[in-house]
Amino acid sequence: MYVGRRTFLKSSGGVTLYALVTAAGWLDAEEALAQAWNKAAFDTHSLGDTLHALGGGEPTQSKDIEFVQTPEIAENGAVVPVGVTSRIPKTESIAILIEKNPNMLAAVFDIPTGTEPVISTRVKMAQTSNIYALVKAEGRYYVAAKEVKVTLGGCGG
Amino acid sequence: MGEPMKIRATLTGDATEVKVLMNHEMETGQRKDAQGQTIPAWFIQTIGVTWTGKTVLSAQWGPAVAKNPFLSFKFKGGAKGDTLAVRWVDSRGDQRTDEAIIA
Amino acid sequence: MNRRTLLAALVGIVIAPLAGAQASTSDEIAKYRAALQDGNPAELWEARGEDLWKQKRGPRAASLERCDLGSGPGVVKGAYAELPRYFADADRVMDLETRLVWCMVQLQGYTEAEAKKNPFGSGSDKRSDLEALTAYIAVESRGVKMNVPLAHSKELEAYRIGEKLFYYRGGTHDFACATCHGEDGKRIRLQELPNLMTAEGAQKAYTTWPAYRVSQGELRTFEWRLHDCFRQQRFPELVFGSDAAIALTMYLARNANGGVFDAPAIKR
Amino acid sequence: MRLCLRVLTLAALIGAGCATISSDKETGEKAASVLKSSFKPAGQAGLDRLDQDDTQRACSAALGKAVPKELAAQIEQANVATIRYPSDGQLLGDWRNGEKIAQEGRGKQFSDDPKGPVGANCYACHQLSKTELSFGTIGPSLYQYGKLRGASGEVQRYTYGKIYNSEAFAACSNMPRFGYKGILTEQQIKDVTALLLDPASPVNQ
Repeated sequence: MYVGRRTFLKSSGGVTLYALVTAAGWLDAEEALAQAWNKAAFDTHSLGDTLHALGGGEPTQSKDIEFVQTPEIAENGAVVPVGVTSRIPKTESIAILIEKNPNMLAAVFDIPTGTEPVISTRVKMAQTSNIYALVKAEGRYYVAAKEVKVTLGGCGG
Repeated sequence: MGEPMKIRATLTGDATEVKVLMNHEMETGQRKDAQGQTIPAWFIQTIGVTWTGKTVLSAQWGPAVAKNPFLSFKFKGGAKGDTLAVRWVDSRGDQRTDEAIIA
Repeated sequence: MNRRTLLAALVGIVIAPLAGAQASTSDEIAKYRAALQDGNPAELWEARGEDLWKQKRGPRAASLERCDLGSGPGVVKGAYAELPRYFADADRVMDLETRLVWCMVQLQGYTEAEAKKNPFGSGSDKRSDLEALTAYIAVESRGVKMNVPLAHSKELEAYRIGEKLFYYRGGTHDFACATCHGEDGKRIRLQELPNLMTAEGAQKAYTTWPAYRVSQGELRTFEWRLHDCFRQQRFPELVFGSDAAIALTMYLARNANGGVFDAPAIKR
Repeated sequence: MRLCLRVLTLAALIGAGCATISSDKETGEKAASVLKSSFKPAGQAGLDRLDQDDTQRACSAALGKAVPKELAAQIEQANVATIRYPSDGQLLGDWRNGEKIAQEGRGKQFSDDPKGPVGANCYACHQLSKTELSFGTIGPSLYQYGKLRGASGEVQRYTYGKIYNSEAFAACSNMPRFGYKGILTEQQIKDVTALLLDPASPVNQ
C-alpha cells in the first residue's frame, strides 16, 4: 500500500478531562458467547456520545488504573500496544477509548469474577491522541488517560 | 473460516496466563484499495474465552482493534491439561473457535 | 578560499537538530517494538509455514520435508543462518526463497512459475506460501550465529558482484544502497538507517529480517526488502529470486557473519 | 580439477574452489550483465534507468570511498555545464509551494502515477522549517539557510544551481540532480529556492 507523505503530527495540547459519562455494565448477562454487539457504542464520534451510548454514569479520575506496556511513541498508528491494569476492587469491565479516532470506542472487556483485571491488546490510532481506560466496579465508573504520540516515519512516497 | 489462532495458555502459580493471536484483517471501512474503491468494514465483534465450560473473558471489539489481533489476560485457577476455548464472531457473521491445552 | 568553496562551506553549517528530543524518540520506538515482539503476529506466518513444509502438496503430492536447505535433507534448524550458499545440484548460489522454489519444483512437481506466483502476499485472500515458509525456516535459526560460507568460487563471485551492486548509482535520483546505508547515525525522516558498510550495521539489519511490518500488517522477507528499496530508488522492478537479489543478499548476509540471528522481528 | 588461486584485492577473502577467480574488471562486467537480467520494466520505470552516465559510473566505481581530486574536479566541471538558469532571470518562486514539494515523497517511482504529484522529498534528508519534527539527517540542516546567507543574486544562483545539479558543486553528492535529471520543473526549483531564501519562509523564522 503506497500512501502519500504524511507529516509527524504535533502532540495534542493537554486535554482537560471534562465530565465523562462512562460505561454501564451492559454485558451483565453471564452468558458470554451470544451477546449482542452494542452497535451504538461503536458508532459514536465524540467522547460524550460514546459514554452515553454505553449508558454509564459520571466517571471519577482514578490513580488506581495503570497503563502497562503502553509506549509514549508508536512508530506507526496501525498497531499500538495498550495494557490496562485496574487495582480498583471488584472491577467488572475495562473499556479502551481513543479520543481522536473516528469512533472513540475500541474495545470493551468484561471481567468475570476470578479473572484478573489486567488486559492487553493492540489498537489502531488515526493520529497522536489520548487513550482513555474506563473501569466499571460495583456500579461506579473510573477513568485514566495517557497520551500516545504517533510518528509517521518511512522513507519515500 | 480463516486460519487457526495461536493460543498459549500457561499455568503460572495459581493463575493461568492466556495469550492469543488471531488471523483477521480487521478492516475499518475507511481504507481505499489501489483503484480508489473503499474496502468495506470487516472486523471481529465479539470474543468469548471459556475454561472447562466457564467463561473467563468476554469482549466486544470495534474496527479500531489492530489487524491480526493480540489479546492477553490472566485468570485464577486452571490446571495443566485443562482445555481452553477461544471463540470470535465477526461483522460478516463468520466465526471461529480454537482450543488449547493449559501447559 | 574562492567564492564557491566559501558558499559551499556555509551550506555545511549544521544547525544541531533537537538532538535531545530525537534521542528519546528512538528509545521509545525501541520500547514500542519490544512491546510488540511478545506475541509478534509473525507467529501466525510461522505456524502456517510449518504446515506448508509438512503438507503433501503439488502434482507429486509430496511434502518439503526432504528439501535440502544446505544443512542436509530436511534439516531446518540453523539453515537460514548459513544462506545464501552454493548448491551443487542446481550449480547455483541460492537464497532461501530460491531454494524453496527449487524444492517445490523438484520434490512437489510444481512448475517454477507456479511456485513463484505470489511472492508478496496481501490480506487473507492473497496469502503468500513463500512468505509463510520463509517465516518458519527463519525462526528455526533464531539465536544462531550467522555463518555464511564463501568456500565456493561462485559464492565469492556472488559476494563481489553484490558489493558492486551495493554501490551502483542509477535511476532518476542517482541513488545506490550506499547513499542511505553508508554512514553511521543517519535517518530518513525519523526512520533510522543501519550503516551496512560496517559489520555491526550489517549484523543489526540482516539478523532482523524477515519481519512483521506493522504499517502493512504483513510479514515481509529480505527479498521484499530489496524489491521495495529499489522501487524507492526509482529503479525498474527487481525480479524475485534474480541473480542481483541473491548477490546483494550474499554481500549483506556475509557481512553480518557473527551476528546472532533474531528474526522474525517487528518493523515499521 | 585445476585449482588456481589469485591473490584477491579483498585481503580477508581467500578464494578457493574450482574456477579461476575473476579480476576486478571481469567482476564489473559480470555485475553489469547480472543487473540487466535481474530487473524488469514496471510502471514509468524502464530498463533505461539502469544505464549510467559518466558521473554515476565514476561515483559507483569508488565503492564508497572519496573519488580522487582531479576526477572530482572533472565531475563537477561536467555537471556545472548542464545547469540551465531560467530565461526570465527570476530565481525565486512561491515558498508555500516549495514547502509542499519538500514534503512530497512521491515522484518517478514505478508505483507512482506518471500524471501524479512529483516532489523533491527534501524532508527525507534535511531539516528545513522548525515546526516539522520528522526530518532526515543524510543532508545538512537547512534551517535558517536564507537568514544566514541573505538572498543576494550570487546566493540565489548558487542555491538554484545546487538544486538543479548538486554534483556541480560536490562530486558524487548523495543529493539527486533534480533539474538535470528532469525530476523537478523549472517552476518547482524556483519554489524550493524561495523556500530556502524567502525571508517569509518558515525555514527562516
